[in-house]
Amino acid sequence: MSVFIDKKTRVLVQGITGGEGRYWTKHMIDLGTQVVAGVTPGKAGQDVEGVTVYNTVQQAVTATQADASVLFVPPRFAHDAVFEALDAGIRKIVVTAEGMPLHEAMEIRSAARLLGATVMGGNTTGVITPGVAMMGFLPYWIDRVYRPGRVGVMTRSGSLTNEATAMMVKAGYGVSSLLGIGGDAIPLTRFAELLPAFEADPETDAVLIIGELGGSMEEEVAEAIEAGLFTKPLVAFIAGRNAPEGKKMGHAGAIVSGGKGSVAGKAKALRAAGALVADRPSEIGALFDQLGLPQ
Amino acid sequence: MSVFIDKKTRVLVQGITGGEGRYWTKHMIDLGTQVVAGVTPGKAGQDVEGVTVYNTVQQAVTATQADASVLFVPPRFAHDAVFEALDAGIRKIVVTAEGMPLHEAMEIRSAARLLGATVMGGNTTGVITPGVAMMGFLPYWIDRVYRPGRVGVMTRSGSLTNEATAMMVKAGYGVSSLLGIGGDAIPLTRFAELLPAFEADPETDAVLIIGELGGSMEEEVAEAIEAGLFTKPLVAFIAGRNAPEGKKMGHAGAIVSGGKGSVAGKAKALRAAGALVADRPSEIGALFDQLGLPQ
Amino acid sequence: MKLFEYQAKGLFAEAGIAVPAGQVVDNVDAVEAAIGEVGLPCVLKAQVLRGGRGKAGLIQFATSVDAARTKAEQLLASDHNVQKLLVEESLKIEKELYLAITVDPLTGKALVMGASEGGVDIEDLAVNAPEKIVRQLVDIKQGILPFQLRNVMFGLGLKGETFKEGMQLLKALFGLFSRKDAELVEINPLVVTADGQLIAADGKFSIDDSAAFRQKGLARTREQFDSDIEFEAAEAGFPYLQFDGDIGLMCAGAGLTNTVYDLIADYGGTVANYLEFGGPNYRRAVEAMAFTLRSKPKVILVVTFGTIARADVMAEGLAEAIETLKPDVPIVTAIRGTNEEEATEILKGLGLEPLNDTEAAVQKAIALCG
Amino acid sequence: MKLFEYQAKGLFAEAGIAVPAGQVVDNVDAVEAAIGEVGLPCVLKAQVLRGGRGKAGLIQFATSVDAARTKAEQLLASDHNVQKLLVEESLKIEKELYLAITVDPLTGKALVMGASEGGVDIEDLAVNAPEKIVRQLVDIKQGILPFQLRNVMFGLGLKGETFKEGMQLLKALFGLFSRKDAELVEINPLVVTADGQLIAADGKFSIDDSAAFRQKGLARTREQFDSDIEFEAAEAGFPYLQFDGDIGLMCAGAGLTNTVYDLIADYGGTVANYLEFGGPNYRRAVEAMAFTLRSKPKVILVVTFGTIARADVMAEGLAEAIETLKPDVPIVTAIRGTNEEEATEILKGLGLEPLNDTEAAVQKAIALCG
Repeated sequence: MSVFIDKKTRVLVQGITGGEGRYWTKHMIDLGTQVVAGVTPGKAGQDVEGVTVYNTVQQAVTATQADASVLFVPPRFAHDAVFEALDAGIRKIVVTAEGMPLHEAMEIRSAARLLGATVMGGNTTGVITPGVAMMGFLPYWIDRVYRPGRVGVMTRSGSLTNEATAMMVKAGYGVSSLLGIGGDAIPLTRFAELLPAFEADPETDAVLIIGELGGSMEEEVAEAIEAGLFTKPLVAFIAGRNAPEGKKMGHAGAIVSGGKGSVAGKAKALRAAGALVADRPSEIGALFDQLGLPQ
Repeated sequence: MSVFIDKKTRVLVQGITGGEGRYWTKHMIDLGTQVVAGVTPGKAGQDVEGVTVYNTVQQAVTATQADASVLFVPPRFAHDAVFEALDAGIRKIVVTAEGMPLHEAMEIRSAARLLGATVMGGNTTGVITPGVAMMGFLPYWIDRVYRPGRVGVMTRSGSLTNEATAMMVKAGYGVSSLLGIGGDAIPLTRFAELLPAFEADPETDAVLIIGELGGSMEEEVAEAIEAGLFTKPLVAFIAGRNAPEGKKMGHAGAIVSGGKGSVAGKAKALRAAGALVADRPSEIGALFDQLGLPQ
Repeated sequence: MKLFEYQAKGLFAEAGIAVPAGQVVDNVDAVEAAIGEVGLPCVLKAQVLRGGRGKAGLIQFATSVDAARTKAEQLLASDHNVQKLLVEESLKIEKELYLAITVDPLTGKALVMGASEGGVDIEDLAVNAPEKIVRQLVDIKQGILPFQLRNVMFGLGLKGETFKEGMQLLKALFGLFSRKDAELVEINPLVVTADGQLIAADGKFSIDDSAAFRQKGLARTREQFDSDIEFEAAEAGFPYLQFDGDIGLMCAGAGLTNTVYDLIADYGGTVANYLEFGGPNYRRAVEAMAFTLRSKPKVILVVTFGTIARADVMAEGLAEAIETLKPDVPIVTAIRGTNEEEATEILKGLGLEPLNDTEAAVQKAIALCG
Repeated sequence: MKLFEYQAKGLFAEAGIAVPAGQVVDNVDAVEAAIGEVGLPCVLKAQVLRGGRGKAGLIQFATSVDAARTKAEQLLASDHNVQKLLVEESLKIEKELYLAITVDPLTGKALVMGASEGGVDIEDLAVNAPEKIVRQLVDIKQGILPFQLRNVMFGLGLKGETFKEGMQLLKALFGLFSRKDAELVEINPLVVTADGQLIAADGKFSIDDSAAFRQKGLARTREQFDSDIEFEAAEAGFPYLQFDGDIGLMCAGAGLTNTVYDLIADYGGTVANYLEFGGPNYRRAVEAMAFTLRSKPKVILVVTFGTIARADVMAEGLAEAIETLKPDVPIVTAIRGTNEEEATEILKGLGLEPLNDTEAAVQKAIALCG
């Protein structure tokens, strides 16, 4: 069992004929992901890395029974592409685009909730079950960054994720499944909503959350633990302890404003709920050791 | 047990201070319906038949835990009133207004489906479980028209419903629960969607459908029977056998156009599925006799 | 409310959808000037609301001014109630498509339908070759999204510039559908010209009557009705249909009305007119009976089984109507519902013999027609 | 992008929301003419984007032209980067309300918030008396419905004509929120005047940067930035912040950047600037380094752990930047990710000592600052 994606997931790539789409389709396939179709309007009949391209998601789904989609489309077209996937019945979607307009993200979040769909992103590096399958662009082939293991990871970051998983590998731990929810101001799926999947996953012994200043997602995780909805050990690293108020370093979600979303508040809530919080990435491994987790 | 409404249902009346709202609130209460609140914007604090009036549905629900709402508001305001009820968490709504704009009905139907709400109408005379409770304006106190019994009724009509139930009473049968889905072109709930409730209701032995020309709701019922989703005996009367094509006698739903929605087609589908179809209201009683139904 | 072709095309043009060059004329003398605008050969299209105009001879081609005048004269004089003609340029047709937007009662969404075989009857196509119809549901609140436009245009088999033009056209058409509270907008055929342009060669447009209050730009006119009386009744707020039989029908509710109509037919009677006496009209008996009498019935049959409508109020109204209008035809009633006992007394006081059984009332009315 | 008060009020006025009579001035001599328009007493409001202007002395009242000139002079000369003043009429205030629309990330809906105690800090109210805040979620696709307007207006305790005016105002404000891709619109205080009028006495308006492509009417201007370099970097597409420390930071990704910033602080270093070197900017090393050098850093620290960004491309870019710009400060790198071995070789070829540990890189950079 794995979380979100496994060998049976029939993956569609929207925007497959673009540079990034091509490049990462190859890597997804190399890992063993079952990429069954691609979509680029007007490019039907082309072939990318052995994958057939269709004009519309509807056609791709009809032809291939694709049941998950990863989007390599520019942010302005992400809204349309997500609704195209939803309309065709796809309920697992990964949005890599950074900088989708906020109101469009709202529409997606609202629609996905009503439809029971899980949309990861925007601005996510994707999801991966190392050794099994990937939707996105994580450099899984770099041994010192990714290796299969028993720690589930949820993250708001891209490069920091690699930093943190590299620290895990260094300390002897690997990843069961990693879900990037992305760095946008309105993540289309929130940390707490993913906890049940990790709770149910027999291949996950503990979860690492890579959080950031801003928003309230880390606090929601603390609430879920307090409510008994998640019972496995949880370790967190949250970036931005010293970030100046009102200054945005990087993407939209990572900002403290109106006194809300500070790392201190998040760490306090998580610790109160029984989670372990690392002050820097290099401490993550030691915290897993402290849990007595099998490596 | 009853269908849609029972003694425990906490009924709100939107538009309670209007003439019809007042008049039928009294009748609903007289039957034993638990009317807990009324809403008319700007009339908070008034009292109608002993029922407190609130400015907003939100306030009414907070104060009284109302969980169902019947609307006595004009058709132009029905859309707003339905969304107000949905927004306040109410999931059972009866819309009596005739002539709600079609596009607004579409919005309601679409939203109700996503929310799992049941909205009856527009243009319905309401729902009743004789002897128990009512939301709407059925003249239940006329003995020869309504009496409690074991036949569930679903209807698209108002006055024809009374005609048909009077025929049932004449033949010795009574009503378990009656659900008026209304005569609009886009009924907010469709016949087939209500079959499971009647199937599950131990107080319902058989169902009478009072249909009309136009639309495809009777055909959907036939499909549900064929699919084994409804197994109790079913009798139907469908008005409009001789109606000229393209002519609208009465409300928007009752028209045959493009060769679709003819009574002949509906009757044929229902008979093929094993239902009994009356050619006129006076035959309804005999068909129940034929079923050997207890009176 | 159904719009005439020329009105539909007027809305299309405003929304940026290409339509053939055309002029509306209501007399033969205006035809020549119209041809001056649209050129020859031209098409003369009778502006009537019925379908199947081609087969009924209501669309004519002309290659000369004289021929056009003659044909226009014939069309205007036909027995199809033709008040106006649309004189249009003749198009160079490469291909005909079908495009329409309507409502899907099942999902509560707008339904876009397209077919690459236009000019045909879409209902026939739906039965005989449903796979040739592209369907796309659209959330009315959200409006049509680019992928939905693409789905339809790929389904129609368009390419290149025509594809892009098609996307714009459908977007504009959906905007119209939405803004105008349409029940149906249909372009059939949607013509692809030899140079790849898309032109709406015909147009159907039906506006939701229940939204008329916010669509004031599109007023009801006499032309939309087959008779003066139907137009006047509609203006007065009475749903009314004119037939050519014996029994004037004042009925409450679609279900009961259709049932009574069925029973009259079953028992060998005929209907002079139908007037909706229910809903808000139950308090307007005098006006209702006045309209009914204009259909020259041999008998008036009043059948109600009141819901909101109260039986006593209806009976009082009939008393006033009889007093005011002094109808010279017999009146048969079956008025039931709230306060029906009082109603019975009132009607008996008028010298009527009120019934409370629908079939008995129908049979009596037929008998009275002799 | 945050708008200045005068810009927000310009949008309010266009949408039919009443604002005080006011004029924008950028020099003392224009004050007298402005007072001619708005009358005396008047209010002088420094147009800056920071909050708490009242406490900071950036809002001043004047009862004479002379006093106004003096205060205007002081405001324009203050160290708050004040480029413009808004000179406004003084309102007759009966009551102050709070009204705002923002986004609710949890539901994906717009969130309308109101409070009958305006002029206060809504965050304080949310903590200390949350029951005083009316909240109404609104579906962004559907727009705000009448009942939602009523819910808010009843919550604000309005009555009669002021209630109706409030409904119109909120409807207009929601329209703006929606059309302008706003992150936040806020009227605080929303003044109820002695005669029951509603006037937006202050306005905050923040537009989603990601939607700037379709909000071209609201161009970014120099005034919105604290420094020339931040403005120019933004124009060039580089997220950039100016600090006053030692280390020039070229980093990829918010998470990693904030981590590096934390580590620098933990180890006792300071930051000269932050420049986002990730996303599409990873191929623009020359420009990136040029901006970074303008912050006068003692050392440049480059930390990336590439996702889309490829390490070798970044390293090649740095090589070009060093060649082009010939920076006179040391460069510390921790460039990891796809093709990191090639990157390491390239950097070594430049005479650098590439690291692959973030903490080690931070410590080295701090050490080099001396």
